[in-house]
Amino acid sequence: MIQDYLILSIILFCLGILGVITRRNVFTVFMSIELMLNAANLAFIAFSRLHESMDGHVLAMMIMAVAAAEAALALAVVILLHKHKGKLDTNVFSLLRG
Amino acid sequence: MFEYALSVMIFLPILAGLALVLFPLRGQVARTVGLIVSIVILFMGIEMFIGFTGTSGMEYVQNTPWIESLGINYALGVDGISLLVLMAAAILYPLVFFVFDTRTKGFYGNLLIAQGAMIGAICATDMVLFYVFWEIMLLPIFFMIGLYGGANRLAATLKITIYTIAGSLLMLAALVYVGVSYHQQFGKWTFDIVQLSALDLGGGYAVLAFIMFMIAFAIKTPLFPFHTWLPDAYTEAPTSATFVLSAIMAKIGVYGIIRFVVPVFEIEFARFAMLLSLAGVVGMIYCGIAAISQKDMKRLMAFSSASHMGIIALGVFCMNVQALTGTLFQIAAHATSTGVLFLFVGLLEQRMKSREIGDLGGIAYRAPIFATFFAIAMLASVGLPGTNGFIGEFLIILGALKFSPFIAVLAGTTLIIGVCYMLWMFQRVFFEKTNEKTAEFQDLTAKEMLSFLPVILLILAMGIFPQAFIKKIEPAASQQVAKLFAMSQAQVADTAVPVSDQNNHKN
Amino acid sequence: MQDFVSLLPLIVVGAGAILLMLLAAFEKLEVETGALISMVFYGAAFFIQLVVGGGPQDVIFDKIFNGMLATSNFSMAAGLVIFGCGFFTSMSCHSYFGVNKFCTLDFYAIKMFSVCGMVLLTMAQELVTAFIALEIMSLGIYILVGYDRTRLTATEAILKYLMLGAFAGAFFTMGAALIYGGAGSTKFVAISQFIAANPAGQPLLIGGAFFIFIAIFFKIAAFPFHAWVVDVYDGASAPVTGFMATALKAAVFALFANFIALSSGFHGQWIDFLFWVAVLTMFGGNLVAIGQSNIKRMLAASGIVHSGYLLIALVAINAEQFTGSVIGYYLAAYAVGTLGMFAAMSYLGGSGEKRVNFDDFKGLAKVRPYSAAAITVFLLSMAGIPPTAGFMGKFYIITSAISAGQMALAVLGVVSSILSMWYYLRLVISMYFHDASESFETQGAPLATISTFVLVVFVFAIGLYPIVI
Amino acid sequence: MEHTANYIGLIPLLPLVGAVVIGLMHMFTCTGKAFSEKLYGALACVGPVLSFFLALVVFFHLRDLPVDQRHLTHNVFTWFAVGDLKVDMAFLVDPLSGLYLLFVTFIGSLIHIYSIGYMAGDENFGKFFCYLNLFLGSMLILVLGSGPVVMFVGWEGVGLCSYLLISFFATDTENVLAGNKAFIVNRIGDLGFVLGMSVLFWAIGSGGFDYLSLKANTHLLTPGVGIAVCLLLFIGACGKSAQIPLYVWLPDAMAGPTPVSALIHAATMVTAGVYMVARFSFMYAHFTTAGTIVAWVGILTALLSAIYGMFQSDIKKILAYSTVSQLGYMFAGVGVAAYSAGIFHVFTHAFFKALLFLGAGSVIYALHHQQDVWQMGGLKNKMPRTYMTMLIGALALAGFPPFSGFFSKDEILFMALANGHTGIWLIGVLVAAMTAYYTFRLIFLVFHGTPRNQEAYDHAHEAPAVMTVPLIVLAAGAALAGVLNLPALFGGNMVVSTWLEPSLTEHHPHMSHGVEILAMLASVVAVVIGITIAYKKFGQGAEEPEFTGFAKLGYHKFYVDEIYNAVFVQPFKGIGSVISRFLEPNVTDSFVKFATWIYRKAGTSFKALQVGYVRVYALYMVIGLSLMSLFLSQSIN
Repeated sequence: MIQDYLILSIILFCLGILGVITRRNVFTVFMSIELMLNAANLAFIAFSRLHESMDGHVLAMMIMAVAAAEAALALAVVILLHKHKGKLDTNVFSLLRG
Repeated sequence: MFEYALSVMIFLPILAGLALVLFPLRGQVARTVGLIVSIVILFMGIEMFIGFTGTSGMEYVQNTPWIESLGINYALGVDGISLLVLMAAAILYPLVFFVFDTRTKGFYGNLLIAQGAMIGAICATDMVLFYVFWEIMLLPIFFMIGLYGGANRLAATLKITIYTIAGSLLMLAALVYVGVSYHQQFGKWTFDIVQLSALDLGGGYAVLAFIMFMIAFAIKTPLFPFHTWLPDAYTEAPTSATFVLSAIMAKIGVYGIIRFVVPVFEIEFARFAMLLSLAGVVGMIYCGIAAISQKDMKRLMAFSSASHMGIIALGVFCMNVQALTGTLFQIAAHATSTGVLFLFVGLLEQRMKSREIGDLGGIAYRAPIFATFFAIAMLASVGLPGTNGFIGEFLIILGALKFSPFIAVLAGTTLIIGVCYMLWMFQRVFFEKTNEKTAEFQDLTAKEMLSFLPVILLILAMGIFPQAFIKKIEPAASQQVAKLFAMSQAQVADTAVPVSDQNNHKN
Repeated sequence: MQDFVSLLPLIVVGAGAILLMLLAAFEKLEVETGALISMVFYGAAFFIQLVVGGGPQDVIFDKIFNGMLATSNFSMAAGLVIFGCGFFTSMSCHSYFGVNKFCTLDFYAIKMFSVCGMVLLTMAQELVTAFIALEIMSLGIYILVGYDRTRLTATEAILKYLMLGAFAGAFFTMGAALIYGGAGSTKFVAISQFIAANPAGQPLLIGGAFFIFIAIFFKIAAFPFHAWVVDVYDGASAPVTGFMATALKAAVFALFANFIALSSGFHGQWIDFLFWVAVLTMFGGNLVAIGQSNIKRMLAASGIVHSGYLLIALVAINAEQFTGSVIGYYLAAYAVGTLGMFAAMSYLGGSGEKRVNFDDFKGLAKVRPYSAAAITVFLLSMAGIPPTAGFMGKFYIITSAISAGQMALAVLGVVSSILSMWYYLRLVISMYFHDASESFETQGAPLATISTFVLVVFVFAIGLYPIVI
Repeated sequence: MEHTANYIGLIPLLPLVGAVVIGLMHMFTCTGKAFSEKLYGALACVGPVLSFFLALVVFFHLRDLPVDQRHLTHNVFTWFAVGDLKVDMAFLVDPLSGLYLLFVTFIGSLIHIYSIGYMAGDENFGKFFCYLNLFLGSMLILVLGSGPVVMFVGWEGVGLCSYLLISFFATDTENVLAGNKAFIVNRIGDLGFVLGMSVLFWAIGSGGFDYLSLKANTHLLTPGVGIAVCLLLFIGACGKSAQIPLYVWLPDAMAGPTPVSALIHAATMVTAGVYMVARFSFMYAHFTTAGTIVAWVGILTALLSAIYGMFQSDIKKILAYSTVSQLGYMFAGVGVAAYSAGIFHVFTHAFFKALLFLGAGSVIYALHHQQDVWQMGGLKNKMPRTYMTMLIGALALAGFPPFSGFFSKDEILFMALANGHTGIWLIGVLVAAMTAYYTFRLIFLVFHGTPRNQEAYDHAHEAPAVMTVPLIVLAAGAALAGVLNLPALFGGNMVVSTWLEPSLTEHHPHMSHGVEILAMLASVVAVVIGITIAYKKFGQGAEEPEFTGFAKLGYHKFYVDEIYNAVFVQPFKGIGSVISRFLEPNVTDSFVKFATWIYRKAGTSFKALQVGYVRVYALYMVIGLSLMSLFLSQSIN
């Protein structure tokens, strides 16, 4: 029973990873990261159900909050990038190398 | 009054040197300061030598805790083993300031720092303290070669620095290992060599630690085949730096072996002795032969110095009192002769603007005093009886024969090889016809003569009345040899036990 | 009450941050004064920390917020290091922004917030708390990295850092979730009890711990999670880089140590794993560093190597009675050296950081001998040459490693520090053994210079009188 | 008379002090205005003469002692003492060293006096006498040393002096090369000496490392060790006394001023080896195998160098080879345990060889440094005194009775025969013939016949008194010294042998006088044959012949020098240049270079990994992550 939830969250997580390493659009990447975080949240919820304690829920809430903050910053960065180059392709931003 | 003498001898030069480096002074002022300091040290050294009783224990001891948690102390002391090395470091220094006056304050500062650090390394009886000074020693050399060196000094600097630091970092790991195994065997932390010598490490990681120690010292000495930094460094370095390197610093490598490796690693030492002595002898022959075909006088001297270091190191590995005493004596003897020779080469270069043997000739007629002094130093370095070079070499060869006739025969060839390159060089530089370059060669000025004279006399005195020196160092040497034998005999029987101990410790 | 006391430094800094934000409303207030104000607060926090942590006992307050935070001597020490870093960074910022004018008061406020996060991180005894602290810290740092909005490289740096940081953060959360699933709690105490109860490696626990390690490895730029660090350090402005390199590393390692020291069984499980990570990190870092021609990048890479040394210390810690003294000392030693380097860089760098390459510093010793000497001292300290702090740090680490029977690791560490001599010496050589091509004129306030020389003193002071925590 | 022993220390000290004084004077003045030669000469002669008289005092004191306690030791100070090894700077005078002492100081003084004349006008007058004094001092240390180590001091000292004196005219490279050659070859011998000493010490040295204690402990030696010691020491002797294979330096050593050749390279220094073997007679007598080897090496050297001598054209070279050959005799003597005979030959040889050299010197002096015998001739009218003295010397050298050489040489040959070394005896007789031949070849070519170089002949003149007086003194010695050791056959009682008895370990075999007479006749006949052949060929003057075949080989000394050069010297230098040009930069250093190269390459490749694409960095993370998880799945369960 718990396994299904876990499997789902793992799948989501892996999708997130895939997204991060394959996609070049900044937005998509950040969304993939959100996906990973939510996978984690899912796992938390499921486990808290398993342990019959409310801690999991609380933790999930916390993580969401943090994720939101991160997202806000991410958006700011996105705007900044767009102001600089006018496109959101991560490959464009590779001055720092070597 | 004299109990803090060692600390003074260490920190007076270092502080003075730092002052010279940091504060804006004129070169001449700096030189005067350096001169005064080095003379003070000289007299303290002589005083110390006279006061030294030589009853095979540490004297002028000084011991204050530094880092209690690891039992590291600020521990200084002199015994028969370190006495002559200390003398070499303390006595020869004023020469440099007397003879050369063309350098900047930074140079003199570095010289002084080097002296302080070397004296520190020699007197330290705590392994960590020794290591600290050992590393500090390198920095002034690094700057002296890099800043004031010859044409392609950068390569030389990098080479010597990386080499030496590589060695010393390995040593760091090794000495920590020693401390830890003492902690595991006796349940308390200490890096004091006197207590550490209670250890008898062998097998397992001890081999590794031993090898790391030996690499460090082999690089500094240098032992074949770790000598490759030497010719470049000695040749590129300004004369005074070469003097410091060859006359004193190299000796500290050998000294380190005697002081820190032998007492702790009796078993491994006994096991590797043959290999090590081969390294020494082969190095002696190799560098000696290499010296024969050098065109550059300084480079020739560099190789000859390396060659002699091989024989000096050999004395340690033969593990008998004659050889060990020979080494300890030869350390000082070689310091005087080689040091003076390098300074003379420096003088030649200063006067002739060239070190090429081919450019010189017939100087003996222009400068009889210079030639005589040079000849005496040279004969000392080829080990002619009556000079101090003979006593050491003879004792070492004698001891080597006890250790292994084969080694002894190889070692004996030093008598021949040394003469070959030295005579050849002497012929080309001092004999034969003068050329327009050497025609107006200036003989030693009165000042120079007076500053060299003491050392020349010392060379002869040490050759004619060596007993005065030997009777101070011999007890310590015999004691160490006795201990070495006791240990290695006892251990060789049951080497298996410590090995298994080691393995237990590490899990 | 004790909660309050132990959090007092944190509160002080936080208050200072808020105060600055409010002050930011006044236009007439100079940015420089912001620096000074923040310095005051850091100093205050530092001393409070010192007073509070002065106690002899090992764990001072272990039950703050019913076990979510705990302060031990180790965390105190880490806190001290962090405050110190904040202080000196402010000093160098003061001069740096005198030349590069893109700073506002908020900069210092944000910096102080991230310091809060760091200090919280050192005390965290619970995974999600740790995560939050981590994020507070990171968000602040992200902003500081990208603070110069006009510079593309800065923007790129923040992009990379943010993206990968969030990526790693996701791993952290996942790890926390798995551990929660396994142990039924995210408190370290509970986890250790659980492990003690059933020592057989529980797959959820292992997986979770592994994920958390991933995140931490990212933050400390362990190999192969190091790739970002070089670029980000390069993109960020010099003082910020120094701040990241020191304070952030201290905080994260504090967390790492607290976490790995849960219980000896747990630590024992991961020794081999950490062994290899440490080795890879040291050598990978060296190989990255050797190729660099930009000093900031080189220092970033050398930071990787130092993380490797710290990992050695982690391998060698004794989880039964964990004091973290070695790690604490090494963090302090490393921090002093690195801060000094970046302080020097931030006043020598000039406007727009025009001097960042090895060649830009050629002949510095001829023109500014004292600065060159200071830089040399810092480099030697990083290289671990006595009698500097770096040497004692290295000495402690080797000692601990060998006492823990990790001879091989100690030797490898030594070898890697031999390799690292290379690029440290390279800078010394280009400073001393070449002739000056320019006059290294610097304008702006002298605070950075002062801090540089103060730090030089510290390097020797800590080296010669190692305060073993 | 006990305090007499305390003079012993002075004997070597005086010349050394003289050397130092003169040396300093010369060193400080030679570039400016030098002191007068008279002053130098006076100073130079003080030391030797004084020590000669001291030697006399000591000698007679020694003679007054009862036979069994004829040894005086004077321990000046402890030189060095390490563990069991205790070396005293102590001097020992016993019959052997006493005798040596006498004639070293005596001949030494003579040479000093002679040199005043010979070196007149040389700008390095002072330096020369400094070296000469130094040499005498070292030689005396060598002789008086109470143990091998002290002997080694003198041993090396004389080596140094011969180097300095050979390369005295240092402006031309030839001389310096000759000097180097001498020093290096001597060093090769010294290596043997040092090793021999070391072996000896570890074997029996712990009971005291001076001759007397060693003699007492000889019985403790195992044969192997003993023979090893003997041979190693003999290598040293070969170096110093120019025996096969180390004889090559001596002929070149004639590059030095003639008095040097006379004093050092004929009379005293080169006999040091013989003296050393005699000193260690207690060992060579104990281990007869070693003795035999010594004897054979000696006699073969005698033969070889005699062959060389027959074809040389440089007057000094001829004498040089005759020296080598005579040294061969001496070694043959000490080898066959005829130590006293060997020493006696040293003694007589010192006289007649010094005489011959000095005579040659005055001839060369007269002909303005012309040394080629083929440029001389008929000089006996021009310089009669030189002629007469040299004739005596030649007869002595040839071993013509009743001149001194005859007795000593014959004693050696007889002992060889008596101790059953018939082969050595035969060769010895043969060599005697050859010696007679080349000696008189020299005499005839130089003094008889017609002048070959007329204008040189015209300028020739008798040498000044200061040079001829020593000649006459020496001639007297050469003629009469034989009487000192008159064999019982002629009613003599072998003064020297009996005198030397206490300090040598030898036994006199008893053979019928018949055999002795026969042997004697044989050698006399050989000598006569030699002389007649020489007269036939050169008596009435002959022109320089074209050497062919064997003669050519002989003239070129069988190309031994060239062979040595090709086999030892050149390869040595070759290796040297190989090391410094190739090995050092490319091989020994290569490992380090290679390592650094690898390091840098790896660095650049890692640099390339920093592509700057954030996705790729994430990819690295994921790769690392998956590898780590693999590792974990391996390590845990």
